[in-house]
Amino acid sequence: MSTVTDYTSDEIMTVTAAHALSGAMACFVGIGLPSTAANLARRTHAPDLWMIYESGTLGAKPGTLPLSIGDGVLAETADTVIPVPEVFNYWLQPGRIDVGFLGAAQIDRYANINTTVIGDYGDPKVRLPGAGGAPEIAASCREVIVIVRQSRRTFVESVDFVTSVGHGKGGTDRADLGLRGAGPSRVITDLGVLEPDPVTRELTLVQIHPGVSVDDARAATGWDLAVSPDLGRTPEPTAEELAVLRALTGK
Amino acid sequence: MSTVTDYTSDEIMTVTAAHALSGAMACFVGIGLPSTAANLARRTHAPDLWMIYESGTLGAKPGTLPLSIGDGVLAETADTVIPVPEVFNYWLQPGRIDVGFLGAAQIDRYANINTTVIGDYGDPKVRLPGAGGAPEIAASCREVIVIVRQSRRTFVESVDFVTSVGHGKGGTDRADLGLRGAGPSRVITDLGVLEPDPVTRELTLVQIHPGVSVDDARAATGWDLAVSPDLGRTPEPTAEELAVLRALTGK
Amino acid sequence: MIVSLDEGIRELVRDGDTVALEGFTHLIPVSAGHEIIRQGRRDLTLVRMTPDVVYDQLIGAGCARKLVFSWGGNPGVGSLHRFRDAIQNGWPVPLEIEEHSHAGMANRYVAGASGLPFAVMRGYTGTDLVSHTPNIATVECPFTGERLTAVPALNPDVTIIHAQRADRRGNVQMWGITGVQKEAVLAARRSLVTVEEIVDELEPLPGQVILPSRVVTAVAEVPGGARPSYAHGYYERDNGAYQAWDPISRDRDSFARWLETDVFGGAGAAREGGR
Amino acid sequence: MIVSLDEGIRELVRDGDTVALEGFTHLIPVSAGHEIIRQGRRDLTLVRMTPDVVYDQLIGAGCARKLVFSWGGNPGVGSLHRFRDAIQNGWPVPLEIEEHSHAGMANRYVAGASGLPFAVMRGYTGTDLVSHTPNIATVECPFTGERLTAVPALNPDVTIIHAQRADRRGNVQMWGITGVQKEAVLAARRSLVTVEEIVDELEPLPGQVILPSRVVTAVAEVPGGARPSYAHGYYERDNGAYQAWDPISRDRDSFARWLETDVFGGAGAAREGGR
Repeated sequence: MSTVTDYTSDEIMTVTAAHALSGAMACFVGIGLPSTAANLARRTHAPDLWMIYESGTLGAKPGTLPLSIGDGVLAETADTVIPVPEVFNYWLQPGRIDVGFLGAAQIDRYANINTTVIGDYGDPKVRLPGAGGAPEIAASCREVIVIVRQSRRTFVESVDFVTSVGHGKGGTDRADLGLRGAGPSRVITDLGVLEPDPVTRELTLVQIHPGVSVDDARAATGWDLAVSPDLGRTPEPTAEELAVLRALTGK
Repeated sequence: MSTVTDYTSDEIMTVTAAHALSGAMACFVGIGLPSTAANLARRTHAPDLWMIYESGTLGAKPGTLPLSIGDGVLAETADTVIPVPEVFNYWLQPGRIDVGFLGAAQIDRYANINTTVIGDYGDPKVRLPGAGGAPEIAASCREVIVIVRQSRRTFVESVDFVTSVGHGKGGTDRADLGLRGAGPSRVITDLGVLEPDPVTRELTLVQIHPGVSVDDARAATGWDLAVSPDLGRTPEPTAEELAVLRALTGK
Repeated sequence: MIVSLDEGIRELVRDGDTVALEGFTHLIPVSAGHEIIRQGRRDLTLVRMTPDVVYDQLIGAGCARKLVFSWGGNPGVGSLHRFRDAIQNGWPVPLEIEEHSHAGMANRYVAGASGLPFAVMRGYTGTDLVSHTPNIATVECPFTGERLTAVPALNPDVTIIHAQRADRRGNVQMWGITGVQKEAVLAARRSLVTVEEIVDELEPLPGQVILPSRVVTAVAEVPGGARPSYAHGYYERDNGAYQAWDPISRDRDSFARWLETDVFGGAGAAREGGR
Repeated sequence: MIVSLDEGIRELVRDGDTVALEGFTHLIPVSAGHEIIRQGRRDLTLVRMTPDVVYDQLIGAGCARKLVFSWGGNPGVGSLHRFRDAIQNGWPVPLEIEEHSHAGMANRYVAGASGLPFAVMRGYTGTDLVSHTPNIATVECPFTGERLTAVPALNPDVTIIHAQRADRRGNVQMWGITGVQKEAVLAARRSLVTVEEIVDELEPLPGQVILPSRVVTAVAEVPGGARPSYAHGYYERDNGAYQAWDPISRDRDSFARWLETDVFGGAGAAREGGR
């Protein structure tokens, strides 16, 4: 496999996220970067990936990248289409989903996620779309992968609103709350990959993308970023991966 | 319409029960006498009767009398077939059903019904099929009609097991329990028709079939049977009703 | 049973009502929403899991006093600017919000459809929704002692949906992604269904959901009534219209012009079967 | 994934298990029940809303220690005599029973399928089931204070159903009356589905229910596996067989002869894909 160096930071983020998926995992997919990454994985190394969209399409195999979670192509290619209450009650809640893919407007050092509001809830600076399926995806999937561009606006010391619980206040907080999934296992950004510390659950930089320095990552993080002593380097995307990705996104 | 006098006591019971149904009522139908009566009504004076069987067939229009609540002909002729949980949760429980039709192995003076066991529960004399859908049909339909052959074995002072609540211990007992449907409004037997007293809710003989005496009804009742001062007489079945009924039952 | 769209809205939607126009990307009852604007309804409590462009329009037109929802946005495009203007600036009227998760909203409809006062679920735990949304509670399992989340039933005064077909008796047929529409109709006191076409017989189809006429208050034939969303088997989603909404809705004046031409203008109303 | 019937039962059903063989008049997994008898399973807790002839046979053969149910009978014919003999006389082994209503059982499966420990419903109130069945409780609505009924989740160790078709990857398709089978499979730790045929592609059909292979542990091709019940699109119900069961089952000796010839006899086993 030949690698290339001519790609955007969004592209390596998406390819890295796709690598997190494998085999016949059941993957709860949101629109945007998560959907792109999951569809890329299904078209490259994980053809049996089983994608579920919250509109009720189980095992969707879209030929083109859907623009919304309710595109007709999802229904046409799905193993079955179920009512929305069953998505949450029969599939997500009992822990049948291996991986949940989430985005974030803000994320903190324990991977708690805000997609609700910037500023004060009653008098917001920016009103965001809100929770959608995220709180229960974060709670009930066996693990959660967050895909988000890294910046000080996004990676904040404390999120303005906890829409979806990551690791709470760290340590055993998540389990103490009674949440059954393991929570965010990876945060994949345009700069690198962060994973929670096994004990404290604080997000730790474990991998950086080619051409990115630890200082770049620190500069884009609103708290004193922990860095793994075994910091890895993300492999370059292959030409095939980039070709498939660009065919998907039309870029 | 010509009337005939050559019919069985089961036939006049069934025709009388059919008369209790009208218009586009939604009717929750059990197999046996209730199903026969409902199908007779739909074929005679109530063509818009909307029958729901607990197997999930809504608006079934069977061409022949089904032998079970899950016959294929019910699914083939229904407006739609829904999962069994939806029958109880989306249709019965919210009070969407006008009339529930129930049978009984024992019934008492307040129309409480036993279909569970004769004798002691732990050491039964006769083990009966049990509750099925009856407890919630009795609780949640707007009204309930009971069809049962009248005898001292069946019409007992006190049922051995309350499978389905009629009017409890009488008076306002049913409402006090929080049950939302009005409960049994009529008990139709092979001898006549009983209705609960408006205040005490004690079953009162209000109508007797042709050729039946009040003493016959009293002799077939295990308690001191109240009789209405305005006792009516059931009209003879018409020749058409009997013809349709016999075509249905094949008798 | 079979009515015109303007008659249906006039008879079924009243000022101050709680109204759910449901749809999940697919089959969104857009024309019905525009008719509500044309008829000038006020003080509505609007309910929907995924309020999108048509809710932005209803809010911008001043129909709503409150929004109950779980995700508000222009799918694939971005934010709802009329919605933002209402909650950030109270324009044109202040908008109260009550915010849930999708799982919570879906379960609230299920409880409403089931004649229960509440639903039990696993959800919301540890989130800030709990402290900002009053009607999230806990309930203890009487068998295991485990604590779970409870949400109250949703029972709209009227639910409005769009479906592909109805027959003349008012039985409704929809297929493709059917979202939470069945539950939203079953939970409502009244319901209005706009359809692509009214037919003599509903031909059974894979994946169909049938709403028997006895749970449907009225049906109106409104071909294209889900545009710019899509109707599986009839027409595709007009993604350009969703993108075009963004600049229109960013500015109060351009929004006012859009209202005047596309909703109140004769062509829009005629196209949508409104007055 | 794709197994023979005897392999499926051997691998998935263990002595002492809680086993649900579900079906609602239609698609009853009779051959699977007979294979359980042939393999001599003991101490099973059998679960089903409507135990009928095949449960009478399992009980008469001594496989069951307990029955959890809501209506037990031979539909359209009468009582289950082996069931009666077991609970009235403890023959061949004592049978404990736990008795519910249909609404209660359906909700117990729904809770099990949903990963919840209990379900809320309106039911049982005022009946003697409450005092004879230990796991019926009340729960208070945290919003209205209303008292409702709670029933615990049902999570069988294994659920067995019969369906019309599966594809080679183990996706299952059934249609017609599908009862509570989806919920019973989703609620179970393991599941076995016998099917009329295994096909390359599942052609979509109106009214179909699809169980994705990831919730199905094993599929066995057993044509006629629901006889004497029926398989919509394949064969009709054999009403005569239900009537014939009544005299066979009234008498212990005639039942024993039936077991010997129809279940253990080579012809029966061969016909049903058992050993």
